[in-house]
Amino acid sequence: MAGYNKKEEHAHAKAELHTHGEEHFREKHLMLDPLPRGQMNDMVMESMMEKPTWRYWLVFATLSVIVAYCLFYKWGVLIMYGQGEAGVMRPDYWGIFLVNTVFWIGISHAGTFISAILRVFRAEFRRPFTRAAELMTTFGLVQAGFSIFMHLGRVWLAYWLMPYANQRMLWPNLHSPLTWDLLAITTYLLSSTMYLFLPLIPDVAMARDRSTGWRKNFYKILALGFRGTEGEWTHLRNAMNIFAFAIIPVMFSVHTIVSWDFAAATRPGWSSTIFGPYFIVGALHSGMGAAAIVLAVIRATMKHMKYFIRGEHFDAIGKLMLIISMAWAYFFFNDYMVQWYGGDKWTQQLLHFHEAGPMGWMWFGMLICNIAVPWAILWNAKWRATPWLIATVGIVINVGMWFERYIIIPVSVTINRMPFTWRLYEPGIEIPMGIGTLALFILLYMAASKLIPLIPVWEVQEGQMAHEFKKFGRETVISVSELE
Amino acid sequence: MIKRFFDWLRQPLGLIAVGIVFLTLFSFAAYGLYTTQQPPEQPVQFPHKTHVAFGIQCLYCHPGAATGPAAGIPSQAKCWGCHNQIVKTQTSLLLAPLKEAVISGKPLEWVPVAQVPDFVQFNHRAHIAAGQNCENCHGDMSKVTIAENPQVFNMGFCLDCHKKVAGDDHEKLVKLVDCGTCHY
Amino acid sequence: MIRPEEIKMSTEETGKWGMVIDQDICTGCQACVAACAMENNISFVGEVDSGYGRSMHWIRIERFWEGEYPEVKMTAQQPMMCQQCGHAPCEPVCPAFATVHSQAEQLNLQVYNRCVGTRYCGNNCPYQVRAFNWRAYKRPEPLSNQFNPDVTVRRMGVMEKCTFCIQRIHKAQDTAKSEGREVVDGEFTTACAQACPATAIVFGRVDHPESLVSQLGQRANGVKHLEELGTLPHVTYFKGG
Amino acid sequence: MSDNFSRRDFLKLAGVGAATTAILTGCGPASRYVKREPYMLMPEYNYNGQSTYYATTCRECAAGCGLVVRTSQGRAIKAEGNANHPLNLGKTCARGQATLHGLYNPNRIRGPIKHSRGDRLYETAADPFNDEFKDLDSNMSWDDATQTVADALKKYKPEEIAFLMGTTSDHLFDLLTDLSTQTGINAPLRFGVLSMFESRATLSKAAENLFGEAGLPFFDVGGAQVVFSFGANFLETWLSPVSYTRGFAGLREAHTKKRGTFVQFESRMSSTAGKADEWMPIRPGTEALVALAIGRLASELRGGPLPRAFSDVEPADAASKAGIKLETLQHLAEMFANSAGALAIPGGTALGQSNGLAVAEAVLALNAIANNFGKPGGVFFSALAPNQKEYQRPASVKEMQEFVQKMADGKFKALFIHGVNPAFELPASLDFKNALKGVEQVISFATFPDETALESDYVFPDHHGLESWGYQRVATGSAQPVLSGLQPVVSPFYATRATVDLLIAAAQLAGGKFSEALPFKDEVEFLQSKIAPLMNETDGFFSAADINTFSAYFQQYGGWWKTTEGRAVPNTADVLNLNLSGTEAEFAGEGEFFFVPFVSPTLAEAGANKPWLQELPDPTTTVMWNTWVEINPETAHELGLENDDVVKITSEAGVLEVPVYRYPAIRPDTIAMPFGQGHTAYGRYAENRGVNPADLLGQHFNEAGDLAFAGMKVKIEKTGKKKPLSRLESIMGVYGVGLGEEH
Repeated sequence: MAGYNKKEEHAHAKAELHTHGEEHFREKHLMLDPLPRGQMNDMVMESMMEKPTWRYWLVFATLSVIVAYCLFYKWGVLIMYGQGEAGVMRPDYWGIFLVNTVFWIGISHAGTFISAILRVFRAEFRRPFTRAAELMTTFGLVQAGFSIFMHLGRVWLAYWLMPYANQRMLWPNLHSPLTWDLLAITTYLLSSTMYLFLPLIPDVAMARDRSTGWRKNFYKILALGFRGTEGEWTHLRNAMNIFAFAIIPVMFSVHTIVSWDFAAATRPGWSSTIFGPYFIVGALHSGMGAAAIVLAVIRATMKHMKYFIRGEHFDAIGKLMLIISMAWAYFFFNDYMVQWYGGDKWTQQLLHFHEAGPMGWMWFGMLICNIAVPWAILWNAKWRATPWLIATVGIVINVGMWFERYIIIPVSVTINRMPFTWRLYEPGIEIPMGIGTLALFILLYMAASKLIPLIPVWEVQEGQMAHEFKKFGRETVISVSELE
Repeated sequence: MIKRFFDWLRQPLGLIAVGIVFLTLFSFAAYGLYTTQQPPEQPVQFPHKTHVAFGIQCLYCHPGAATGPAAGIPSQAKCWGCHNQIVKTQTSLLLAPLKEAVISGKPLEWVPVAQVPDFVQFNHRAHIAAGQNCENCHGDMSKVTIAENPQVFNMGFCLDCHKKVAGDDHEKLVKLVDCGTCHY
Repeated sequence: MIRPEEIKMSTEETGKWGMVIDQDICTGCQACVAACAMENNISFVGEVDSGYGRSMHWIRIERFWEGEYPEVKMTAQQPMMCQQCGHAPCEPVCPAFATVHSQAEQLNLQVYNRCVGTRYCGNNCPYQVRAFNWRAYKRPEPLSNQFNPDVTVRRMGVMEKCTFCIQRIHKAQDTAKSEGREVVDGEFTTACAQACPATAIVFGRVDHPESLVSQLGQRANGVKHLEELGTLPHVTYFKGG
Repeated sequence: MSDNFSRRDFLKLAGVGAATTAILTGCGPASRYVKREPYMLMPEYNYNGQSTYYATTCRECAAGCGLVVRTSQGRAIKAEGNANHPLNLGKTCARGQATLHGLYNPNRIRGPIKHSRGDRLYETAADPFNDEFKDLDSNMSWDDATQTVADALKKYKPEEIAFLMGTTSDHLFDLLTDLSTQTGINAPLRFGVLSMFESRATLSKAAENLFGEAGLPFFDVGGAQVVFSFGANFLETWLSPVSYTRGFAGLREAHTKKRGTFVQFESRMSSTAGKADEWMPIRPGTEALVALAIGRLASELRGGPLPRAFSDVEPADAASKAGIKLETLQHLAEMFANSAGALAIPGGTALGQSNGLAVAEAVLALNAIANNFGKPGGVFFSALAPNQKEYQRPASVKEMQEFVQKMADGKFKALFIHGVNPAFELPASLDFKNALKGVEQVISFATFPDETALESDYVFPDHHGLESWGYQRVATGSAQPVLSGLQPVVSPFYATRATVDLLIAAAQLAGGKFSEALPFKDEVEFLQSKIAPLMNETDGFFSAADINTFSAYFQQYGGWWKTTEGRAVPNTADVLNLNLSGTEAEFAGEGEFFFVPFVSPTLAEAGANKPWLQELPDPTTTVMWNTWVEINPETAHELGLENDDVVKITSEAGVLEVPVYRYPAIRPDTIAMPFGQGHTAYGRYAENRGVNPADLLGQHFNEAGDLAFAGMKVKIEKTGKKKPLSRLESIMGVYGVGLGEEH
């Protein structure tokens, strides 16, 4: 069965074929520009195995230092001297740590979205960068986990949040959104890791056959003895399909539940029924941005990537970004509308505080970054196809989305129903530790880029096999044959 | 390579190596356990069993238990009240510290072994009033010299008993398993 | 054998212990605040932290201004402590059951040793009366001699709040029981009510109609703060004037 | 591998697991066990874990409220009000609650110390929240101390020996009075900053002028219906705050009687004025005029001939001078005239002006219209405490000035200071510290390392109030005469010694007329000799046949008091026929702002070294741990002053730098500052914290010799510095600052 985009691709292609002819078309679309399997495999291997430049090591070292100091040393300080080191107080009991948690979970959503949803809908352009996206999911979740544990006042007792048999007749409180959170995030981390691993198997198998020394052993263990027999492929396909369908609800549930941390609270501006979808869209928004950045970086820094990642992919991501940005705008407006129309005096006060208060600049900055900039740039097909531009937009969007979370958490909790306690939040140790998580994220990514094939070769090959030019009488069309 | 390692493990030498590793770990761990289980140093090797054998009631020396939160350690005056009439006291080495303490007027430094953490508010009176006997928690003192705890006082220990006592009486259970009964 | 989580008592609506506060005679003299701190081993946090909203008062006295000079008026002082809600927003959100409803006393308990410091309760408390141990605040020797042995000394990273002096409640009940009687109204009271020179704070059994606090509660135009949230607070305020 | 993995290996594994967890969870004995020392002799009343309660008296201010202190295992745990005590009926103020932070204060003087003047009594550390502070250890024995005192008594001529002590009239005061009467040394001088701000001398002088006898008037706020208070901050620190607060509750108590109304005339809204139904920010210095004007209008309304007292005031003129409308005066006068129980109270800043006496007279005279003397809700003479012949008021600042002058002139060779900290409390312009140089030997009995102790040669620390024996007279606040008793609730924490004991011992040592003057074994014997006469009193609420039983009761109940009314009714025959001058006050110093120092209700004179009192928010501004200056927002706006801007205040006497609090309820031409901070010693929590407004006070007195502390004008200039004040309130929520709109 053919997905929706086949048809439009078809029509689109016909017109284009007549004007330009096949050649131009080949270099435009990866799927129509096949290379021999062996050569493509070697390209991927090279891109992975190529000796890291001194630049790579420089960046790697700096990041490691940053992680060591900002993340781990500072965390030590935080544990030694307590949450007082951070900027939290009454009424802002929650600070940047939770902002970062939400932010990183958001980032992690793009991966699943790209690889699972697009896979389910058979969007062909996804093929070369599913892996890059999935890596984002896993690494992002790691940062999210770190951030939420930084937030705990007595982190060494965090295991009390886990349901385990004890003689105190005590279990985690299942009424508490935080408990749901914990369960949801762990589920998501597990499933997304699995889902990252499955499509990886054929590639590491490929790598195993093309590498020597410790790498060989490494890939040997990872490949689980995959030899590419018919049976193995069928099993793998089934497994991936099941996971692709199974992980989508998980992904949606996770961020909905995260949103419930706020939606279920009694604070003005928080108890809003639309938070679930609002947060999901927000997550995708930042996630897509991040994906764009990652792709641009990969394309710029790694060998042979110009071949695998082309304008068309940025174009596709750009379209998605635009749509999601619009959706986000809708939900934002909707949320604002309801809050404002509700007429509760504290909420009114809060909305006013958002715009005109000391953090007003951030509120407007959010709108500019999340709506104005994407809409201004992403409407143009040519601009959409320029990697650096899309990457910049991605950065802008991520800044905007971070602002959004910052406004929802520390800025909003400044206003509560007891005016006597209102106070503005001034971050402390959170800033370096937040930077630490970012550094760790990049660090993990850099390491991964040298350890596992960032391009799912087999998927690309599969796609290329499926696409071909067919001649029907005088006219040539692009046909896509079903694989399964 | 990994395979080679496992193969090596399979042959007797390997097994012995594994055994040694396990044993060393185990002995360290065992020693660790052992240290945690040592009773503390006491100034006098106080023989509870002798005193119980004389038919002295717990509440005679620990009267606080009946009237208040803490049972208390008897004042030396109380010890001396009986002991200065006992000839053996003058001679016995065991009692030398007591004698010395009474003469010098320095209190003996006892180390209580039955303890609950500082965040637990325990009240002896209520338990005695509820008809609990000392030995229910502190074990049979007619068998030990220095008091030692038959069991750790952890929350499970308390709750088990509380639930047993409450039985099917709602009102009572509400009181007895309420967090605020012990933690505030 | 019944499981404790099944148990619900009927007194949640009315509550068991309650307070009546007459703002008209409260002079804001801070005696209650000091008494509370002394009774409950509350630590002081120093100039910087107290200025940054980290002071650990379990009870604070709010006052606002009305009008402009010279018609300016100081609004009636409003002592604000934990309202011991019958249906408290802080309770369901704690993932570790560290803040739970005492079915026996109908109070919101804070179990310090169970708290992991997510601070969700403080966030969700509409009255903003929860204090968190942001640091390991020191009481230099020999100040620690003054600690009340009946109250746990809280550690760093733990949430705490007004307990309606539950240690006094327990003590009174214990004494009454040992004498084989019920607790008499006015036999004991909380530290704040005991200290208040104007007797603006009255504490007692709100479920006993003949108790003083219930009698005073009957008076007209008593206010329970943020009732509209359905929190069932157990402290009644009288503006008067 | 699995096939070779035998059961034995598995068991070993399990063992390792178990043992490791054991190590990780349970820690070694050292950390698990604590040592406990039993009593040598268990006191019968003190079973482990049970509390004992002792009745004593609060020494935090001069009022003399009864305390019941809960002790456990020999430690004082909690101070509570003594429910039997007629003065406070089981209530306490914040300072009374915090008295334990005095007892267990980290910076106390631990024993007799000889040191050269100015030397620090403890080594300070940067952060007051650590144990690094090292108190100076005692460097001499108590025997030497006694010898030193004895020598001082013998060496110098009687008139060269002077005693300076706190406001309270207590057993030490009696001892010293006996000593002085019998040996001819100077009579002890009682002074305290509270009595200075209360202008007690003015009150009693006014009473003398009006009623023909001196005394401390008592105002029965509780019984009144309408209360006009001219600057009296009776809900904060004035005379007897706890009992006056109780009275206020009675005034407001609405469900058995009509809710009384309360009007406060004050240029700056104190927390007392904050409770008033109407706050009259009249121009400073015009209180007398306003009072008389109200008197005149009221007596006109009452009809009958116009009393001489009010005849020569012109209401319209008074209103314009005071800066209020005539209608307002009219309406106030109606309120006052038509009420059954009207009451007018003079006090506080109103008396601390050049015309303070006139104000006091005018306001007291107002009561003559209401004719409430000796009636419920009226004016009385405070009950004279038992074994007190007539009212002995503490020294006015005028007398202190003479005293300090004598010191400077070297008239005193030996100066004994107890229970007062003049180096901090007296106006800096008196320059007490310099005057001390004129004294050969200065001996301080301070419990805490305060500024005066710092400037003295010897410090022979007295016990803390909770460790002391004694009694003190309740000056005012109770209906019946009260002699409030002190007893040690804990054994002394340090090697301190009761001053009375020390003096008795020294007197014995000195021999001669001294030992004759104080023929006692120790303090307790002296106390018993003093309270013995009370046994013959008929209407005491307890009595006993022999002195030991009596003093046992005395300790048990926390004092002795009569069951009968002890307040005298002033003779008011010709109050209305006096001619009272409605003069305005003159203000010293040039500058555009009236300067109003007021006593911080939470810190007062001795609270600054108690951490929890520091952390208590001020009732009006909610500021903690610091000093501020209150400026009207309008004025501040004109001067371009924001909150927390540090301003320089210049008076004729001195200069201070202090952060601004934009206070909405103060006259635009007035600024106010709390007294209590600005210590340069006095323990880790007090020193180098805030500033001391006494540095700005010049030497100007009213007719009664009280300091005209509110009678100055000062200049303000911006320094450009900023010092964030830590407040409990939210500037956003309360003042709408930073919300996007100015509320």
